[in-house]
Amino acid sequence: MSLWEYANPQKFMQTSQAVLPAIWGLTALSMVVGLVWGFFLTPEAENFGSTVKIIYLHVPAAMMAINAWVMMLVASLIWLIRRHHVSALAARAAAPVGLTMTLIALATGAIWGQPMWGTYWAWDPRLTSFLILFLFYLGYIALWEAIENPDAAADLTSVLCIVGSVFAVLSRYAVNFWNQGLHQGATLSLDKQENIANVFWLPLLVCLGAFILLFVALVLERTRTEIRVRRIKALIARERMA
Amino acid sequence: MIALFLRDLALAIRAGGGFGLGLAFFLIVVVLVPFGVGPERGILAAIAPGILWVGALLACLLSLDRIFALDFEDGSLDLLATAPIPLEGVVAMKAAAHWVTTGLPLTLAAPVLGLLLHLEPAAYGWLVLSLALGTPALSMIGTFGAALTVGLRRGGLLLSLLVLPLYVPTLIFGAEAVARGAAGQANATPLLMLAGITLATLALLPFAAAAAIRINLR
Amino acid sequence: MDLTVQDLACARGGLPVLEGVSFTLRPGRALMLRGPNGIGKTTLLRTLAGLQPALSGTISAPPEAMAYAAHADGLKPTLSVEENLRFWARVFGQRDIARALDEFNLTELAHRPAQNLSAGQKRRLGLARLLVTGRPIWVLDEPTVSLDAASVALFGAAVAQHLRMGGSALIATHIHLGFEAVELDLTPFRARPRAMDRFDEAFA
Amino acid sequence: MIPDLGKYAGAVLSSYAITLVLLAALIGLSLWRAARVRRQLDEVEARRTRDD
Repeated sequence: MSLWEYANPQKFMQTSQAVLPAIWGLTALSMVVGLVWGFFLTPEAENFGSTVKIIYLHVPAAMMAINAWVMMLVASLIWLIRRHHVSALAARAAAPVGLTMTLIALATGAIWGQPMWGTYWAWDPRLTSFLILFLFYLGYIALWEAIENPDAAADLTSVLCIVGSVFAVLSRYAVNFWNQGLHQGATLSLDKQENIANVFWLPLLVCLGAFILLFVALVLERTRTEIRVRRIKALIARERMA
Repeated sequence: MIALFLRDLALAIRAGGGFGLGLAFFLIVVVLVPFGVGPERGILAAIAPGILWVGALLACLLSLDRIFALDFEDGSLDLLATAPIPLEGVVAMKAAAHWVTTGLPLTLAAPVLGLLLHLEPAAYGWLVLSLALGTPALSMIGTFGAALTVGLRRGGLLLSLLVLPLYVPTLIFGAEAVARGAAGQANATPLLMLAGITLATLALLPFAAAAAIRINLR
Repeated sequence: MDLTVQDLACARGGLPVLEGVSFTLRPGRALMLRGPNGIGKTTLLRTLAGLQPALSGTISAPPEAMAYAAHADGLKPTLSVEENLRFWARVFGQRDIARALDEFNLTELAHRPAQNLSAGQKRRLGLARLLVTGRPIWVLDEPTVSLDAASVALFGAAVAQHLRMGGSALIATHIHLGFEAVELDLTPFRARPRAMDRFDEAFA
Repeated sequence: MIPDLGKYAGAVLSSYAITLVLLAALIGLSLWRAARVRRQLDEVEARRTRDD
């Protein structure tokens, strides 16, 4: 039994239907636990005051904003190489989720920036990079919407996703070069977890898990919808042919 | 392939749109800016590198949708796709013709417009150099965007939305090179990055653009 | 120089329109495609020309042997007749355009910009392009649209001359062009909706 | 019940509000469209089996 069997739409529909309730349940549970723990049960941080509580939204959203694009890139490559329709539709399904995550990261970042940096918006490299990522998501979604032939749309958006990924990385480097930022570096980054106390780290970990689960649940749900849309199109076309 | 390049040049010259429109647009953008920010010499000099680069970029954007649209409508693109020259070469020649008709005149006109914005004397050379290095990348990236949207009815606006984020690195390094040059700082890094972006896009994007055209023609 | 098509199926906008098309086109012969509008003549010709992939089946032809001409002539209005023709000649690696101008009675119009030509004259210029490609197998989609009777005769003579010189032609048209040709009616090859019991066939 | 957020209460509360609203909108839209498309597909499938 190969992993590619799940690329069969029928197999995908069966499997996703079986696992989706469990994933939604886990998502709800971990989201409630993580956010309640983070919001009600953590102390204030020395430098941040109570604003440290924003971290439980800001960091997971920012992480998923990038991961969603990476997932779209992988799905696009799979579509171009192996021509599995489910893969292309999953990439399409993930884009609005990534867009929303980017928006959340930007909004919470701006709100957090006001008390910390004294301004809602700073042309800080990371904020700027997310703004550019936001534009990439908009363009990707707009291209999907604009093309009628579904296979051509899948092909062209995949090409855009791959080229866009290269330019997104390039933009990140360019923006860094352009303005050294205000952003917290090591204190909040994942690989330097010793710098952040366990009281903050554990609920953050739960929230990260919750956002990953939410992403998986949403992408599965939306991919199912996209598959159904394609089947409706195919069935209507057959009606016309008959 | 050279025939194609020459034909595109001839078409641009005879239609009159190619050279004139982009340049006029560039001029208008640069003239409008002082009306917006005020005539103070210091402010204008400070923002001049950025305005000149953004203006050149927008002027470049203006003519992108015509790169393939006319050839698509009159069937030339179908015929070129069945011709013995590779589609990657067609794309590269189209980008080259676009650069000669927009990027090159913009580069040459930029110092004159720099005068209007009180650009620092030290920066004129860097302005021309950075535009000469960077505008080929703008044309090539734009050609890729035009290839993605070639068959679409309302492709113009979408084309801008797709291409502008891709222009970010070129714009940053280009404007930064001029600004550092104006301030008398070392600007070798942004210039090298700019040249690197241009070379990489010229080497790789023709393949992506040709793939996009094949998908759009089928 | 044979063009052989075996069990070809092709699609328009992702939907199968034709299936099981087979024929062989030998040098010196012409094949007329017939069939009602929408049957997929244009789709078949575009598939043969390599502009879109076939769903299944094989097309075997010598490399770079086909010259394709569709409804649109690929002419630039601001270029003269001669410049338009010379451009396509150079793209296909040829030099001589005098014969093409002569055979389609365009010599007198050589210096006129294409935008000042009548519809029929434009069409003749578009077809003259076939001669300067130097390719043996002509794939033509409704070549006689907007041609008057005299121009149709002119075109028929040009195709007949091409066939005599060992070329071949595959033409989708409704009218008789005045030379001997085999006809192929595409109606029996209309794609039938495929069985679609399993979900993964939803994308066909 | 709500912890004392001090002078940053506005920032923290509005962050949570915006995030929850955006997430709810995303989830709501996804589920609504899923239900609508599922209904449409059922309709088309029913039409097909009736015709066969």
